[in-house]
Amino acid sequence: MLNLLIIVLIYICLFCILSLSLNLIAGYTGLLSLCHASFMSIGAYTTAIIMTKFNADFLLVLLLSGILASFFGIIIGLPTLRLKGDYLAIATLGFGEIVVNIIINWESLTRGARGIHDIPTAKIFNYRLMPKDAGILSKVIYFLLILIFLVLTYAFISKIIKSRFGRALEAIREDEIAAVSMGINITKYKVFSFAIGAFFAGIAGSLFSIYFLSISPGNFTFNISIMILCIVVLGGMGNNFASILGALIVVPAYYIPQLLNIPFIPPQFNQIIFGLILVLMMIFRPQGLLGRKKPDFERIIKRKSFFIRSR
Amino acid sequence: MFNLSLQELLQHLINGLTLGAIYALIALGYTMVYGILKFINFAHGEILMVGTFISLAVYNVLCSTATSGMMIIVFFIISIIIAMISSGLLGVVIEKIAYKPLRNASRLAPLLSAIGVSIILTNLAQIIFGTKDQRFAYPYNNDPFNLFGISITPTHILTIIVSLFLMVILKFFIDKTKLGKAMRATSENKRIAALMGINVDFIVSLTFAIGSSLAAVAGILYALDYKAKSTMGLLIGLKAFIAAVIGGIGNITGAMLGGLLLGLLETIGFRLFEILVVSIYSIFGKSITGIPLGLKHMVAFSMLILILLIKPSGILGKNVREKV
Amino acid sequence: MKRLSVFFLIIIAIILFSCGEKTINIGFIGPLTGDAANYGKLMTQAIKIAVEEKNEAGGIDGIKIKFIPMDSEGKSDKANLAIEKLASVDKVWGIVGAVFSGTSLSIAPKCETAKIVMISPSATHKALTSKGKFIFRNVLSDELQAIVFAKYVFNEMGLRRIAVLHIKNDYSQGLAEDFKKVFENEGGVITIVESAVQDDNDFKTQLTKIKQTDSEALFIPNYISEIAQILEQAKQLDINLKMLSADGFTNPEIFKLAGNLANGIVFSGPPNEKTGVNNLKEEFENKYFKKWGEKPDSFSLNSYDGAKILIDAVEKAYYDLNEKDRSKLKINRDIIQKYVANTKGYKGVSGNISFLDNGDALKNVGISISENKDYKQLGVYKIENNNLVKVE
Amino acid sequence: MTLIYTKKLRKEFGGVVALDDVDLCIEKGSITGLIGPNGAGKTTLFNNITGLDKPTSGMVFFNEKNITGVSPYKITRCGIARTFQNIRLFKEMTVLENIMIGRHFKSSHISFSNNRSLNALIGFFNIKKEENDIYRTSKKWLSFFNLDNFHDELAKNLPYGRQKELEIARALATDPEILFLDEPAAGLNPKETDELMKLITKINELGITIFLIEHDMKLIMNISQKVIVLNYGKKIAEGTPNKIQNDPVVIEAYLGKEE
Repeated sequence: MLNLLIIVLIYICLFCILSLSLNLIAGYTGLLSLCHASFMSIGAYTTAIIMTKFNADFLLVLLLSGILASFFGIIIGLPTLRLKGDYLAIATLGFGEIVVNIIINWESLTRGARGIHDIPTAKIFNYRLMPKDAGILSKVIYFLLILIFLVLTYAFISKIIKSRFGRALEAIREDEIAAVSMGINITKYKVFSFAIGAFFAGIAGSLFSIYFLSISPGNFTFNISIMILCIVVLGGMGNNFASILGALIVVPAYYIPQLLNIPFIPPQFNQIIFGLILVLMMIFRPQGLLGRKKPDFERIIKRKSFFIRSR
Repeated sequence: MFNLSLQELLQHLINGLTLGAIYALIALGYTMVYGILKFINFAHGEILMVGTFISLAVYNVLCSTATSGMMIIVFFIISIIIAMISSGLLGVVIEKIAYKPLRNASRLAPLLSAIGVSIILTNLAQIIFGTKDQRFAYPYNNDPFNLFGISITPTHILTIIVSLFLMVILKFFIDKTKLGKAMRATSENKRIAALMGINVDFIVSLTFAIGSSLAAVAGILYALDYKAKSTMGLLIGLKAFIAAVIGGIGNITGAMLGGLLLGLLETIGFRLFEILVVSIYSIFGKSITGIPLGLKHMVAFSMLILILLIKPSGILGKNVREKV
Repeated sequence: MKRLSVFFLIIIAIILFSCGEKTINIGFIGPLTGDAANYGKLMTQAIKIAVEEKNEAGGIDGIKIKFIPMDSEGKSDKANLAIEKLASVDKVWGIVGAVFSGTSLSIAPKCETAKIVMISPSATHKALTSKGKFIFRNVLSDELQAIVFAKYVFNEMGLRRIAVLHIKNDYSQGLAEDFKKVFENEGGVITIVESAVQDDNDFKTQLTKIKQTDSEALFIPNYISEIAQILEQAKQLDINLKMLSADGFTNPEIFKLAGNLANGIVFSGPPNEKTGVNNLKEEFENKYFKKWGEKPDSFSLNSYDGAKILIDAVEKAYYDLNEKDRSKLKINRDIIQKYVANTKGYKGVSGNISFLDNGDALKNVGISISENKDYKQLGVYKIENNNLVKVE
Repeated sequence: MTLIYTKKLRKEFGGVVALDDVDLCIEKGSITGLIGPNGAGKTTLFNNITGLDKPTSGMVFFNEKNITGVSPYKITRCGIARTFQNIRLFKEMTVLENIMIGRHFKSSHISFSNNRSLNALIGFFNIKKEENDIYRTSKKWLSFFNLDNFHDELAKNLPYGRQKELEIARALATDPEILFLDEPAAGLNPKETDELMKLITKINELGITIFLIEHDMKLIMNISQKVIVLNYGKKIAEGTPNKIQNDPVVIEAYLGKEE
């Protein structure tokens, strides 16, 4: 039981990193990206390929994965960022498909559709991570590792959001023309936003691949991009805390029906509920559960004392 | 070295035209909705799928009573009509439930809602119709006939004729009738159209109904050759959307052009590209037999990115400047 | 917040409630939703029959066997969660699955450390069984099947020039590559190898290219939905090559999908071996049809046999225990593994099964042809000293 | 001294000539008005000078530097700020944040490179000091416009007149040498217009050159030292308000030819 809980927690953390990074792109900068799973896949494949060939220290590989994903973020960013709204969404979707297609067909590097299944267990300073061990300790250690990265991601993104940089991103989201006449180089900021978002998505992909130790293009489909987007939207766009809340709701909602396995209900039911959530959210609360502004913790603490004592 | 005979080229041309005609029919739905509501009806592909399955169910039930070949053809036409009506209704219902409340929301909201609808429809169809491929038996003898080494089937001809016919009718409807004018006015400016006494809600519903019923026809034509499946809508829907963008979204003629162009690019264009790659390799003294044809899905998406960069308004679209 | 906690309470209650009675649990992991849901459905139905048969016969010492199918959607994240749940909550003694190589490889380490016997009925990836001693596979590996079939095609059918059209997934691609290797070794010519990606259903470009080659036959080692498309489109393009396929073709659904076009195809698959007067495969197929209204594919046959082997092993391990341990159900997992690994010449519905040391199933290969919307076996073959030998 | 001058500035939109070889010059420290009937090309002229549109031909000089076709954000950094005809505030951000955006490119304490956004990233740990500076300067501008009470309000919730002021404040936060105002008095009542007039003079007294489009003749004639008149993309007149008011060409442009 505890095992299960930890795995769900691991998944939640993974999706938190992903949703936080997408939130930077979609929520703060206002660029709807539908290829987040592709950035993740680039990170995951980088890790998988380097680990199988060289078995280097994981932290190094992790960093490299992030950087490569971020490089691809820039590559997609530069040509498509001149597009707006729906067009950008579709262009990023197309980019995602292209990445999957290349992964499937570049067999000498990625082993194509069959995927890479013999990734060695990762080692950090000679400690071996074995999250699939039957014992619970190794899972907890992996969980702590991913939690550390989640905290780092959260800290980094919140920090830059509160700075000049973040304000510039928000200005771009609000009004590009006004932003540019305030002296903001919008193309550069958009590319940076994509690069940072892709970096963390790459990190998440890297963590994904050392957890499962086997990856294939099927792990990074369009559906995953949509799920990440749903998390961001459900919580509330442009709000880091909301992204985490969204992951806390969506990820269990995604996996728990599978775990419950209620026999007489057709399995497609989960997916239908998922779709319903999307539609109903959009109709009744499009700003997400929390909206754009952070919850006013001080007021909440004064009123009821059940919430986290943040700050 | 090139292995490309004229026959093969012409065969690719026929294949491409058939595929393109289907893309064009679906693209019409996207382009009409985008023209009026300025959002991508992501669930369009799923409406197509539902329409196909309805038609298939009706057709199978009716055909079990058929005694002659002529009756089967009549039943086929009946099933098409029923599918058109029901998927038209489905389109309208979806619009009323999932999109209408979002008309003044941010641009992202209806897109996400549409994705939700698409997930719901796919999975509902899986429950109702099963997850397997289902065959749509030809109502006629589909033996190919040979024309100078190119084989053409009756379905090829039917697909092209039906698509062209429907597109011409639609073009006429939009350009010449009063309702068509109202539609164009609504797509120019909803508020002003409403002030001019146009019932915007009705026009939007009508748009969805027409788009969806065209999609049903496209789905049936597609299923004749490629079978019906609950997940058939997504990829073909996306490609049709790309076709609409290529042609110039919001533009009916553009959708037709884009569809045909994309169909040709995916077949004949990709084959020529392959030959190009092979010959470039051979210049450098390397010999490869070809490139994986699975990459042809990249054609559509690369075209999308390319066209959006070169001419975001599409081939026939008008440039719209943002007023400062 | 309140509603959320109520929701979680209900979930916990359901989990607690579901583990009431003492049962012996057997799991399954495979796609029950998504594109490949049909494979999972057919297989679970087969396993359900195996479990019911055992339960009707009184279970194991009166203890009922409980079958717990888990959905993976063919994704490793879900499969991973599923195996954790089966291992820690249901405490299964073994699983049948996973269906695809990717998911199987992903859950294998966990099965190994948790000592859960895993018998995959359909994962053909070479590396799978090397993942540990608890990992078995009750399906012909790509390699074995391709060797037998390529040799058969070359020697018995006398074909020399063959075109290949495969899908980029581990099943189809593996078969195609191994077939090409063996066939070329034998001295044949592979005229062209074309591929398409999963979920693709337009093969006309590939087929048009194939049409231009002077091949004698076309090898299509795919699943039936793609095979049906290929047959249909080949006919439209007026391609009249001899068609060859593999065990993916054994799903009788193909006759619904492709009609008469599915006739005359030579393919390799599980053998239909006669054991005395009884024809196990036919009997099972009839039973399956009566219960579920559709016919099983070869992977379902494998699943049925896999489940049976698993249950037998658990039963033997159970009776190895003393009375006290029996009531506490303290079955030794290593012993279950031992019994499964010792399976030799098991007469199953998918042929005679022996497990090799590495966990691969050693089976004979049946070569069949489709005729009049049915399969007709041409012969059962095996490899001895690198030669094709017909089994009588 | 001339701050901005254009040489044969021309802009065509697919055959339609929006600016027809416009030559103009703006003196440093002056208030210059730009008037003309609707569709005369006033906003287009603004856009072409501030870089939002690229001129078809011709040149723009600012402080003797050629800024023709330079990216708009670079032009802003040179010292040209502007407001818009239909208010373009960052609606979901607070009033204070709006002004802080104006300080965006002004603040950089440590300079690892010329790349400002990179600086913002690397200067991660210096954020606090930098933020304090931005905050203080922004506050100063808030008080200048008497917007102190609103500083935590979302921009979209301000009354219309206040939004106009905020837009000007935001533009001033970039420390411009010249401020382009696109119809600042549109939609304001006479009292508000009077206040605006005082405000513009006050800004001008800070040493900031002002170039404004306006339809309110009273305002323009009262405060500008020079008025430029556009019609059909052509500059038809230029001079002191008095001269313009009596120019028959201008009267004709506004009222039509007397028969």
